[in-house]
Parts: sequence; structure tokens; C-alpha cells
Amino acid sequence: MTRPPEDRDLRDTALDTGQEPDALERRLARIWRTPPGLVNALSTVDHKIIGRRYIVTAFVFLALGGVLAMLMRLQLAQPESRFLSPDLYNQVFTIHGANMMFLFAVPVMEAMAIYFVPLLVGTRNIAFPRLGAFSYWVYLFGGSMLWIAFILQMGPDVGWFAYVPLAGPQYSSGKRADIWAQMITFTEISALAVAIEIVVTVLKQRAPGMSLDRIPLVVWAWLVMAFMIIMAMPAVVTASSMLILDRLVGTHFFNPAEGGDVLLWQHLFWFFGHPEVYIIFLPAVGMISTMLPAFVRRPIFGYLPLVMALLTMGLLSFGLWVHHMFTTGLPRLGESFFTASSMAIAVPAGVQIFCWLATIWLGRPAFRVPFLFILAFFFTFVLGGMTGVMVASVPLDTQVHDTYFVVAHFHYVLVGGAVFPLLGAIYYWFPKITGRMMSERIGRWVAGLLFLGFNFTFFPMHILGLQGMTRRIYAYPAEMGWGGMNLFVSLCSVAMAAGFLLFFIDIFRSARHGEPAGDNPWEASTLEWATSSPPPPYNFVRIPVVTSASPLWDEKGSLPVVSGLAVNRRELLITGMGNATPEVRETSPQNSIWPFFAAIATSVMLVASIFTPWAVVWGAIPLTITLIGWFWPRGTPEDDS
Amino acid sequence: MTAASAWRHLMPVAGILLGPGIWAVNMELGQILAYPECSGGFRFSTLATFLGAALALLGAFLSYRASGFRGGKGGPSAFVGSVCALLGSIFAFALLLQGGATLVLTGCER
Amino acid sequence: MNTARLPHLFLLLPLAGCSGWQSALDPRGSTAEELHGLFWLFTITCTAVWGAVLLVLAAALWRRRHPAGISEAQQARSERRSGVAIGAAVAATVVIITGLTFASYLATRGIAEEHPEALTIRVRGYQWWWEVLYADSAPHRAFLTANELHLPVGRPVRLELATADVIHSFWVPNLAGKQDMIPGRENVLVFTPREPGTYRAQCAEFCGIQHAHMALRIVVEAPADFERWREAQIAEAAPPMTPEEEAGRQVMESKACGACHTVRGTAAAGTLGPDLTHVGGRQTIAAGMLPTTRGSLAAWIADPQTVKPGNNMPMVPLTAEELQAVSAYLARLR
Amino acid sequence: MKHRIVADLSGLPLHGAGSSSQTWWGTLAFMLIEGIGFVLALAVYLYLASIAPQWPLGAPPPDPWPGTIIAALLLLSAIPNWLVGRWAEAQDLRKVRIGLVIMSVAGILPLIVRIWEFPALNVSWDSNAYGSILWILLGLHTAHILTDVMDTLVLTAVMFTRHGDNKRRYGDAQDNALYWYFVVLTWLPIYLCIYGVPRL
Ligand code: HEA
Ligand code: HEA
Ligand code: HEC
Ligand code: CUA
Ligand SMILES: [Cu+2]
Repeated sequence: MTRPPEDRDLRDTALDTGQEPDALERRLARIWRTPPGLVNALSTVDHKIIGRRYIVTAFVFLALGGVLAMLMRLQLAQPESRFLSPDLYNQVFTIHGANMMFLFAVPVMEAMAIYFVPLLVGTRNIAFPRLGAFSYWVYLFGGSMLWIAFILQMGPDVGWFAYVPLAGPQYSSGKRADIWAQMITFTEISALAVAIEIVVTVLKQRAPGMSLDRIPLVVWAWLVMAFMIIMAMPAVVTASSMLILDRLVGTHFFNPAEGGDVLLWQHLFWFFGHPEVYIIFLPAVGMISTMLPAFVRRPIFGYLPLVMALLTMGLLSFGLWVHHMFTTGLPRLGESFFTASSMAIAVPAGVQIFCWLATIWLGRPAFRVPFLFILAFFFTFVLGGMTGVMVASVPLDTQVHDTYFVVAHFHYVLVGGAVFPLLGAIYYWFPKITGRMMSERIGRWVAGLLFLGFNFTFFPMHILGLQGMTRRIYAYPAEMGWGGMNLFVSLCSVAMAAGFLLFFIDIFRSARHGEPAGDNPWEASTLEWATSSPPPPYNFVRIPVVTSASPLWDEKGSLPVVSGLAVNRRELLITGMGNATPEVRETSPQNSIWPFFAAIATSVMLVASIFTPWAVVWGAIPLTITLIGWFWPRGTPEDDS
Repeated sequence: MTAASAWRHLMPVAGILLGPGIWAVNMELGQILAYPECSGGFRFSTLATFLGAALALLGAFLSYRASGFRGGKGGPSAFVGSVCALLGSIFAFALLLQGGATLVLTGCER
Repeated sequence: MNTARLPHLFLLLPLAGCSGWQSALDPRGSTAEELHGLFWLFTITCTAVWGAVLLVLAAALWRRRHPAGISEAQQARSERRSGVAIGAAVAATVVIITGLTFASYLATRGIAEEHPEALTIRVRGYQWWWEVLYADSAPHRAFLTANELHLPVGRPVRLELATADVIHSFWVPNLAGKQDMIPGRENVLVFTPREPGTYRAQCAEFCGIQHAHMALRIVVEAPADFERWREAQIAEAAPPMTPEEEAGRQVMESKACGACHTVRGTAAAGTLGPDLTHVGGRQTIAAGMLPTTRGSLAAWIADPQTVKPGNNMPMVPLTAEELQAVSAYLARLR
Repeated sequence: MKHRIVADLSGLPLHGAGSSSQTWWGTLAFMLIEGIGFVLALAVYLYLASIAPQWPLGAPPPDPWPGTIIAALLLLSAIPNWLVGRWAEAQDLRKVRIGLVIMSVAGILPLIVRIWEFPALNVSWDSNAYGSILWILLGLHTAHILTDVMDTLVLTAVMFTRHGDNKRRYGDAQDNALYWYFVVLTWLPIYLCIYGVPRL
């Protein structure tokens, strides 16, 4: 594509002549847009399109996982029920857990980051956008593999953490455990790719003036989350790869008869597994910190301690993993060190709660739907945190470990601590994504049904666990006396399903018929509200300049911006890590189909290697070809320097 | 980069370097030392843990000093210093709790 | 389901109550008692903290505010006070956490006491039943049984936990916390039963398709009763009393049964399945699934895969008479 | 929202080097991820060694010659690597082309020697856990070299096309050199583990 000579290095100042009022916007739109059509949809590198896809897909997985939950509750509603066979039940709970953790919770938090980080830090696109495209397809293919396997009755049935020797070659026949292990590889690759994007975007692409102490708290949370993903994911990929090797080619990592160790699996998995739950939790916490100011009409109180809490929890979470192994017979002294750290993490958790309470106290609450979800979070998560502190005690855990008490704990912190803030965030940011408001009325019903339904469903599980009901049992005898409470729990879970159903209905309805939102319906203070709803492909006409932590509140009249960026190619600004002083201009890649092809090549290689180790060798060839296609320079204007 | 400027850059993050670093090492020690300490002998784990807590507090203090003893106003260096001071303190607290474990337990408990 | 029962469900919640034969809330052993106390300490403390947070939240939401707003100086003062309040709350958190942590350490020490005079029993987990070995210094006084433990009240017991296949976990909540059985590791569980009774234990680590039905009965009885039971277990299998039972014994020895099961005193000497020498005297069969009666034995042997789908005992084809005979024989073996 | 221009950044250069380059950060991120992977593999090795009755398990210590030759080759290759970095910084197209060809060769040589190193381990991956972790450690580093060699070959090819003389390519060459240092460095602890620990 040849361009007229005067197009080379055309800057935005040149279009400011005032003759055509929209010249700059139209030019930018042409440069940054994704044209219609299937091939273009597959080639897009627009973080907003990719982010939207990612969020929707994650919610689809949530719905699917919820259906599995309903099946389990149906089975458990009565003693010795024959609704699900033991084999089917074991697949159902395994896939419910694995799906929720790997295909919903982490991806949705990353997906929100893909969409919102560039808007919140004031840049045009995310760093390495093709990685994001690649990541989405790998995620989609990996998740589909798991569900297709389930439909074919080849679904994993070894629990979401697949302990050996049960998941090993001797006791788990067929390909079920391999499907689980490879699903891990898929999701870890896609998570790592996004993590890299987030780190580089937050460190190097912030708007000028957005120094470290002015970064929105949710962006801090996403930054910590991204680092945690980078440090924790390798452990689980190592573990799952070793499992596949044990099962496929006869290695002995986990075989005690040949020098291997059963606990090695648990150490490797939980070294990842505990940070995993904070990877899910911290972004939700960040969302609360960023949303709250809009609903109490004042800036967050305690910005510094809140940042500290995020960093502390992120680091501390890497030293808690043995609290999942308290009953394995390790020395109690060593285990008690993990008790100490698990207890200590309650301090930064408390700091966050206290800062938010102070913010509400000092502000003027507005009881809109996102705020209702924040209130639901307080009630539910703090309760879950309390039971967390209880199971952190070694002796106490010896009674409640592997019982419904733990099931109650983690659903309280997952649903209360992550899902409620996430739903609030969807109500908050839906107007920005679609340009329309969701329904206040339906939203109240959703929040109410979910809050009440959740607590009535999961609180009794604490009691069931103390009364001896262990985890992962497909049936229980009538003589145990658990039937009444289980029936109650199952009935109340219907309220949760109803709540989610209403939520999905509200999404569909509002996307079409919701009230138009305008740029800043909540009168919030962060940068994403400075541009239109939905944002144009280039995010901001000009890169903003930030002079405080609440840019839109402190620059009420007009937004300070910089000029001088090129408009003949995709260009954005690279700034310094500490103070975000502008360093260089940088180009942002054009649309490309190669990430899609690379994802296909990767997926074929990964699925085939479940069946034969040679797939890694042969599969590397098409993968290499697609990667060359991806990185080979194309002589586009973005390639200039 | 001279030694002096390197030192200046490290001071604000002393809290986040010393605290978590010592704590991580101490976690490992706690696992390993349980076995020899059961058979009697000097309680290295107690010494290591409390010494580690002191060092973590030192790191927190250095960060606080680098922040100019201000809340966090005064540029990224002061901000980083204050954040790391608080962070280092929490790690010191975790180390103190671990020290408590070495005082109550002998290492023989299974 | 009878819809008339619906309103009564709400009554069940509080009645769900504190007594039970597989309940951590009804301690009948030394360890369980200590943990029970710790549990209530934590629960009360944590409930109080949670309640305090909610109270402050409610106050923050609904406190009286100046309709016209407040001055900047007042705002700054309020913020300073909030800072102090947060500091105080953090300090309180540190104190409470330290207290709870030390309570935890003390309980850890309390339940870990060693008892040289403990009764040593080896329990080995199999997919999906329990092998129990009562050791003795005199080898002919050691004996194997399955799925049931008898313990003398008041005497410390030391369970040596092992597994034959995957990870299992031994848990009798009324008496003690749980401990895993891990291949390649030797784990130990020590506790002292304090009150006689029958308690139920269940495998607490997911171990495959019938993990849900891997339970144990634990009978805690007076020392004299325990010794009586032990002597009976040491003895060989009771001889058949009727021709039917004699035919049953022959079925045991000639059919596949003997390849997996041991009946001491007969030719059946397999070790792949539970020891059946005194199976008639046990409270349940198939690891807690069925009460031991002649009828349930027949139902089990006739088709184990329908009773406990996926378990490791195959269906052995027997004629109706063979089935009657062998179940009569096994019922005799008390 | 209305805008007001407060600064004109037309004077800023396009595309920076070092910490102003995104690909530099990307390279660092990959180094971090793979570094953690290596640390974990080493940790698994040491863990298995600590619980084993004797070490190495059921096999004689590995024959150190192929591994030592590779260590020497890698350490030597640091010199042309450093030169390529300097030449890329100076944007000297001819020298960078030569340098990258040399680095491609420097990457292929250890791979060839590695063919002898696997059997020199004296144990098979399916003999026992010791064999398994040994093969994994070596396999991981081999994949490491292999992917970087592929990278270098592609970059070399690009350097010979019309896209070669471009500030970005020189930046890529510098990042490539940085990554090669990482490949060399990671060999050292692995080498010590495989050949040193059994002889302790
Ligand atoms: C969002 C996810 C999330 C979060 C945030 C947490 C948070 C915590 N978790 Fe939880 N946890 C899980 C998800 C999560 N967990 C999952 C999924 C499992 C099970 C995996 C499986 O087995 O399948 C699990 C299991 C689990 C176990 C293992 C139980 C067992 O298997 O036997 C333990 C043990 O220590 C534990 C502890 C904790 C602690 C101490 C916290 C703390 O971070 C909580 C801190 C918060 C508070 C304490 C509340 C706020 C603080 C205050 C109001 C200050 C004042 C407080 C006090 C004075 C106490 N968790
Ligand atoms: C984020 C994580 C997450 C979430 C949100 C949930 C949500 C729920 N979970 Fe789950 N759960 C886990 C993570 C999660 N869970 C994990 C990790 C395990 C451990 C697995 C293991 O042991 O290995 C577990 C285990 C687990 C068990 C224990 C199983 C056992 O041990 O045998 C139970 C039992 O009741 C349960 C129940 C539920 C219920 C009722 C919900 C409800 O909240 C679900 C709400 C309902 C919906 C979301 C459905 C709504 C959708 C529709 C109505 C569809 C129609 C709509 C369209 C088509 C548009 N979960
Ligand atoms: C291939 C092995 C095998 C064979 C053959 C076999 N059994 Fe079993 N048997 C088992 C196993 C394993 C169990 C434990 C099942 C469980 O609870 O999961 C068992 C359990 C039992 C029990 C219940 C024991 C208890 O204490 O709960 C009885 C009774 C029994 N078998 C009788 C028989 C008879 C009679 C035959 C022959 C007709 C027979 N078995 C053949 C393996 C076998
Ligand atoms: Cu044995 Cu579960
Ligand atoms: Cu955890």
C-alpha cells in the first residue's frame, strides 16, 4: 500500500487547522480501526475487541460451570440419590472446579485488564496486542477441549488439583487426566501472554504525569496480578508436564517406588495454587478501590496503604501453600510457619477493609447497583476471611480439612471476594463498553437474589463439614442426618441460578435497549471516562496528561493533553517507570492473522501431544512457521523508525 | 552508575528486598531445621527467625528513612519508600509469629 | 419428595445440632476435645470481629451527615481521625491475630504428645476399604481385620497409617483430627478415646470412584470388653455348624473367594480383599455400606457392583444354593 | 471532555533502545518466566536428591565431558555475542550480518554436542526419578538453546533483506544478544547440578 509522500510522518498538529472539525478523529479512526468481515475479526489487535470477546467467553464458562453446580446440588439434595452415577459426579465436580478456576475466574480478571488497562492509564492500545489475540484463541481452544472431552465422557475425574497417584498412570486410565493436564498448559500459556502485556503497558505506557502514586488502584492490582501470574504459573506447568510425562513416557517423578515423591506434586501444585486464588482476588479488590470513589463522591482514603496491601498480599501469598497440606504428615513446626504467614496475611487484608470503611465514612454513599455489590462483598468476603483464618490453624484444620467447611470457606471468598466485585464492576463499566446503562431495577434483584441465595446456600455447609460431611462424595447415607440441610442448600442454590439468569438477561436487554450512557454517567474520576462510550478505536484523540490521582475531578474544565504524535501510522507514547515522563514515541502493530494461525498450531500440537510425545517435535514445525509469519517485518509504516 | 547512586536507588526498596527475602529463606529453614532440632541441640530456627525479624524491621526502617519520614507525599521515591516501610513491617510481623512457633514447638511434633 | 415437609426444613437447621457419631462438635476423645475448645475460641473471636466490621459499615452508611457538606478544615480533621482509627484497627488486628496464632501453637503442642504405652494398630487404606492390623510382640497374637476398629476407653492409641494404592485419609471426628495415608510415607495418628460408644470414621481424601463409601466403625469399649473382643479375633474362624455352612466353607475355598480373601483356619488365604475370618461379627460390610446380616451378605456377594459400583470385588458367578451357603457360612464367622 | 494542549511532543524520537524499547521489556519478561521455570526444575532436582537414600539413584554419575565442552562453547560464544551487541548499537549493518551468522553457528554447535550429552547421563528417563529429572533439566536447556537458535536464524535472515537496515532490527539484535547471555548463564547452575551434585 503506497502512501502519498506528504503522508509520511504526518503529525496530529497538522490536522488542527480548524478547517474540518473532525479531521483528526476521522484520521485516527481510519488508522486504528478494525474493518468489518470475518478475516478482519480474526486479525484484530484492538484490545477492546479482544477484551470484550474474552469477557463474554469467560462468562459463558461461568454459566456452564454453574450448570454443573446445579447438577451436583440436584444429586446431593437427597441421601444416596441415583441422579448421577459416581463416575459422572466425579467428572462433574472436577470440571466444575477446574472450569471455574482456570476458565472463568483468572481469565475474566485478565480480560477486564485487557479492556481497561490501556484506557485507565491513558494509552491507545495494550502492549504486544498480537499476544493478546493469540492468548484469546489459545484460551478458547483449551477451554473447548475440556468441555468437548466431558461431552465425550472423557472428562477428567480426579478433582481440580488432580493429586497423584490417583491421577497418575497406575490409577487413572485413559486420557482423562491428560486432558486436565493439557488444559492447564493451554490456560497457562494464555495467562502468561496477557500478563506480559499488562506489565509492559503499566510500566511503560502510562499517560505523562501518571507517576506511581497516581496510578488507579485497579491498575496496581492488575500489575501485581500480572507479576504473580509470571511467578506462579511455571510451577503448575512444570507439575502438569511432569504428570503427562509420567503417564505418557514412563518417567517417575511421582512414583515413590523409583525415587519419586507423591508430595512433590502437592508442593508444585499448591505453590501455584495459593497464589492463583490471590490472582483472582486482588483484581477484584482493585475494582472495589477504583469504583468506590464514584459512589461515595470522594477520592479513596488510604491510597498508600492500599497499594502496600496489594504488594504485601501478592508477595506473602507465595509463602502460604503448605496450608493446603497440613494433614500430610509434615513436621508440625514447619507447618506452623505456614500458619504464621497465613495469619499474617490477615493484616493487609484488614488494612484494605479499614481503608474502604473510612472512605465510606468520610464520603456520601449513593446506593447504586455497583455499590450494592460492594456491600455484598463486605458481608460475604469478611466472613470468608474469618473462616480462612480458622483453617490457617494447623490443629483446627485437621478437623475441617477436606470437608464441606472448606468448600464453604472458598466459595465465600471466591464468590464474595471476587464474583460480587466483578459483577459490580460489570454494572459499572458496561456503560463504557457498550454506551448503554444496565438496569438499576433488575440489578437490584440480581444483587439481592445472589446475596441471599449465596449465603443461604453456603453457610449451612460450614455446619455440614463440622458434622462430618467430607468433600467430593457423590452420595451420603440417610443415617448421617445430613439430608435435611443438603436439601435446604440445594433449594437455595436455585436462587443463585435465578440471580445469574437475571444478570444475563439484563446484559442482553441493556446491550440493545439500555439507556444511553454518555461519556461519564457515574461522574467518576479516572481516565477511561474522559473518552466516549464506547471508546473509539484509538481510545483518546490525544494522549492525556495526568496531574493527580483523580484526573477528571481535579481537571474539571478541560483535560490537559499532549500533541505531536503521528497520524499516518499507529502510534502511542512510551513513558518512564517512576514519573511517567515521556521518553519516546512508539508504534503499535497493525492487524494480523498470524496470532490466530499460531494459536491453531499451538493447539494442534498440545492436543496431539496428549496421545504421542512425537507431536511436540512434528507440531513444532507449523508452529515455527506461524511464528515466523508473525514476526517477519512487513514494511508497514509501523515498521519505520 | 556509581556505588553511591546504586545505594541511593536501593534504600527506598530496602523494605521490600530485605523483608520478603529473609522471610522466604526462613520458611525454608523452618522446613529443614525441624528434623535436626527434634533430636535436641541448639535451636537455630529460633535464632534465625528472630534475627530475621530484626533485619526485616531494619529494612523497613531504611525505606522509611529514604522516604524522608513523610507519609508518601514527595514524589515516587518517597512513595516507594513509605510503601516498602509498611510492607517490610508486615513481613517482620510474620517472622515474629514464626519465631513464636519455634518457642512453643520442639520440632518433633508430626 | 414430600412437600409437606418443606416448612419443617427450617427447624432442621438449629436441630442439626451438636451431637452425632461423625461430628467434630461432639468430642469424645482427647484430641477432639482440645480441638473443640480451639474451634469455639476461633469462632467466637472471628464472629465478633466480623460483627464489628459490619457495625462500622452500617454506621458509615447511615450516620448523620451534614446536608450542606463540611469545610476543608473539618474534612482534614476527619481524615486525620480516620487515619488514627485505621491505625488502631490494625493494632487490634495484630493483637488478635497474635493471640489466635499462639492458641493454635499451644493446641498443636497439646495434641502431639507421645505415649509410649499406646496401643499400636496399623491401618492401611485400600481403594475403598480399610485393612486393620493389630500388632503384637507375639506373632501368633497379631491379627488382621477390616473396616472396624475396637479400642479400649482411656488408653492412648497410636495408629500407623499406610496405603496400598492412592492417598486416603483417616478421620474420626469425634475422637481426633485427620491424617493422610500417603504412598511412600509413614504417618501416625495418636489420640485417647475418652467415652465408650460407636463412632463413624470416613475417608477424607478423594481416592476414586467409591471414595464416598469408604467408612469405618470405631467401637470404644471398656478394657475388659476390648480384651474379650481381641481374644475372639485372634482365634481362627468358627467351624461350620450346619451342612449348609459346611457347603459355604467349601464355596469359599474352591471358588475365587479364596484368591482374594483370608479366612484363617481354612484354605482361603488371599490378601487382595478384606480378611473375612470374623466378618459376621462386624457391624457393617463393604466399608459401612450395609449392616451385616445374612441377607445383606448374600446381596453383596451376588452382585457387588450394583451395591458399590466400581469397587474392586468382581461378581463371582454362583448358583443360588452356593450363594445361600456361603452367606450362611460368613454370617456364622463372628 | 474538552481538551487543552499543554505540551508538544513532536520532537520525541520514534522507537527507543534499552528500557525505552518494548521488545527489550518483552525479552526480560521471557527471561523471568523461563528463569523461574529453571529454578523450579533445579528445586525439584534438589528436593528429590534430599529424600533419596543415595544419589545418584541406581546409576553412576554422568560423564562430564560433553557437558563441559558445551559449557566452554557457550562461554566462548559470549565474546562474539558481546561484539554483535556493540555493532548493533553502532548500527553497522555489515558487521551485524556477519556477527549474527557467527552467533547462529555458535548456537548450533552446542546442540550438536548435546546429542552426545544425553547418553552420557548414564541413566534413562524412565529408569527412576533421578533419570527423569536429569533428562528434564537437560531437555529444558536444549529447548532453550533450540528456540533461541531459531530466533537468531530468522533474525539473521531478516538482516539480509531490505528490512535489515532499520533501527528496530538493530534493537532486535541487541535484545537477541541479551537473551543469549541468559542462555549461557542458565547453563551454569544446571551444569553444576547435573555433574557436580552427584560427586559431592
Ligand atoms: C479468592 C480466593 C481466596 C482468598 C482471598 C482466600 C483467603 C484466605 N484463605 Fe483460602 N482458599 C481458597 C480461596 C481463597 N482463600 C480456595 C479456592 C481454597 C481451597 C482449594 C481446594 O482445596 O480446593 C482455599 C483453602 C484455604 C486453606 C486450606 C484449607 C484446607 O484445605 O484444609 C486455608 C488454610 O490456611 C486457607 C486460608 C486462607 C486465609 C488465611 C485467607 C486470608 O487471605 C483471609 C484474610 C481476610 C480476612 C481475615 C478478612 C478481612 C480482615 C479483617 C476484617 C481484619 C481483622 C481480622 C482478624 C482479626 C482475623 N484457604
Ligand atoms: C469461582 C469459582 C466458583 C464458583 C463461582 C462456584 C459456584 C458454585 N459452586 Fe463451586 N467449586 C469451586 C469453585 C466455584 N464454585 C471449586 C474450585 C470447587 C472444588 C472442586 C473440587 O473439589 O475439585 C467447587 C466445588 C463445589 C462443590 C463441592 C463438590 C464436592 O466436593 O463434591 C459444591 C457443592 O455444592 C459447589 C457448588 C457451587 C454452587 C451451587 C455454585 C453457584 O454459585 C453456581 C451459580 C449458578 C450459576 C452460575 C448458573 C447460572 C447459569 C444459568 C442459569 C445458565 C443459563 C444461562 C444462559 C445459557 C445464558 N461447588
Ligand atoms: C478379585 C478379588 C475378590 C474376589 C475374587 C472376591 N472378593 Fe470379596 N472383596 C474384595 C474386595 C476388594 C472387597 C472390598 C470391597 C469394598 O468395600 O470396596 C471385598 C469385600 C468382600 C466382603 C465384605 C467384607 C467387609 O468386611 O466389608 C465380603 C463378605 C466378600 N468380599 C466376600 C467374598 C466372597 C464370598 C467371594 C467369592 C464368592 C469374594 N468375596 C470374592 C475382593 C474380592
Ligand atoms: Cu479412601 Cu477416599
Ligand atoms: Cu491457599
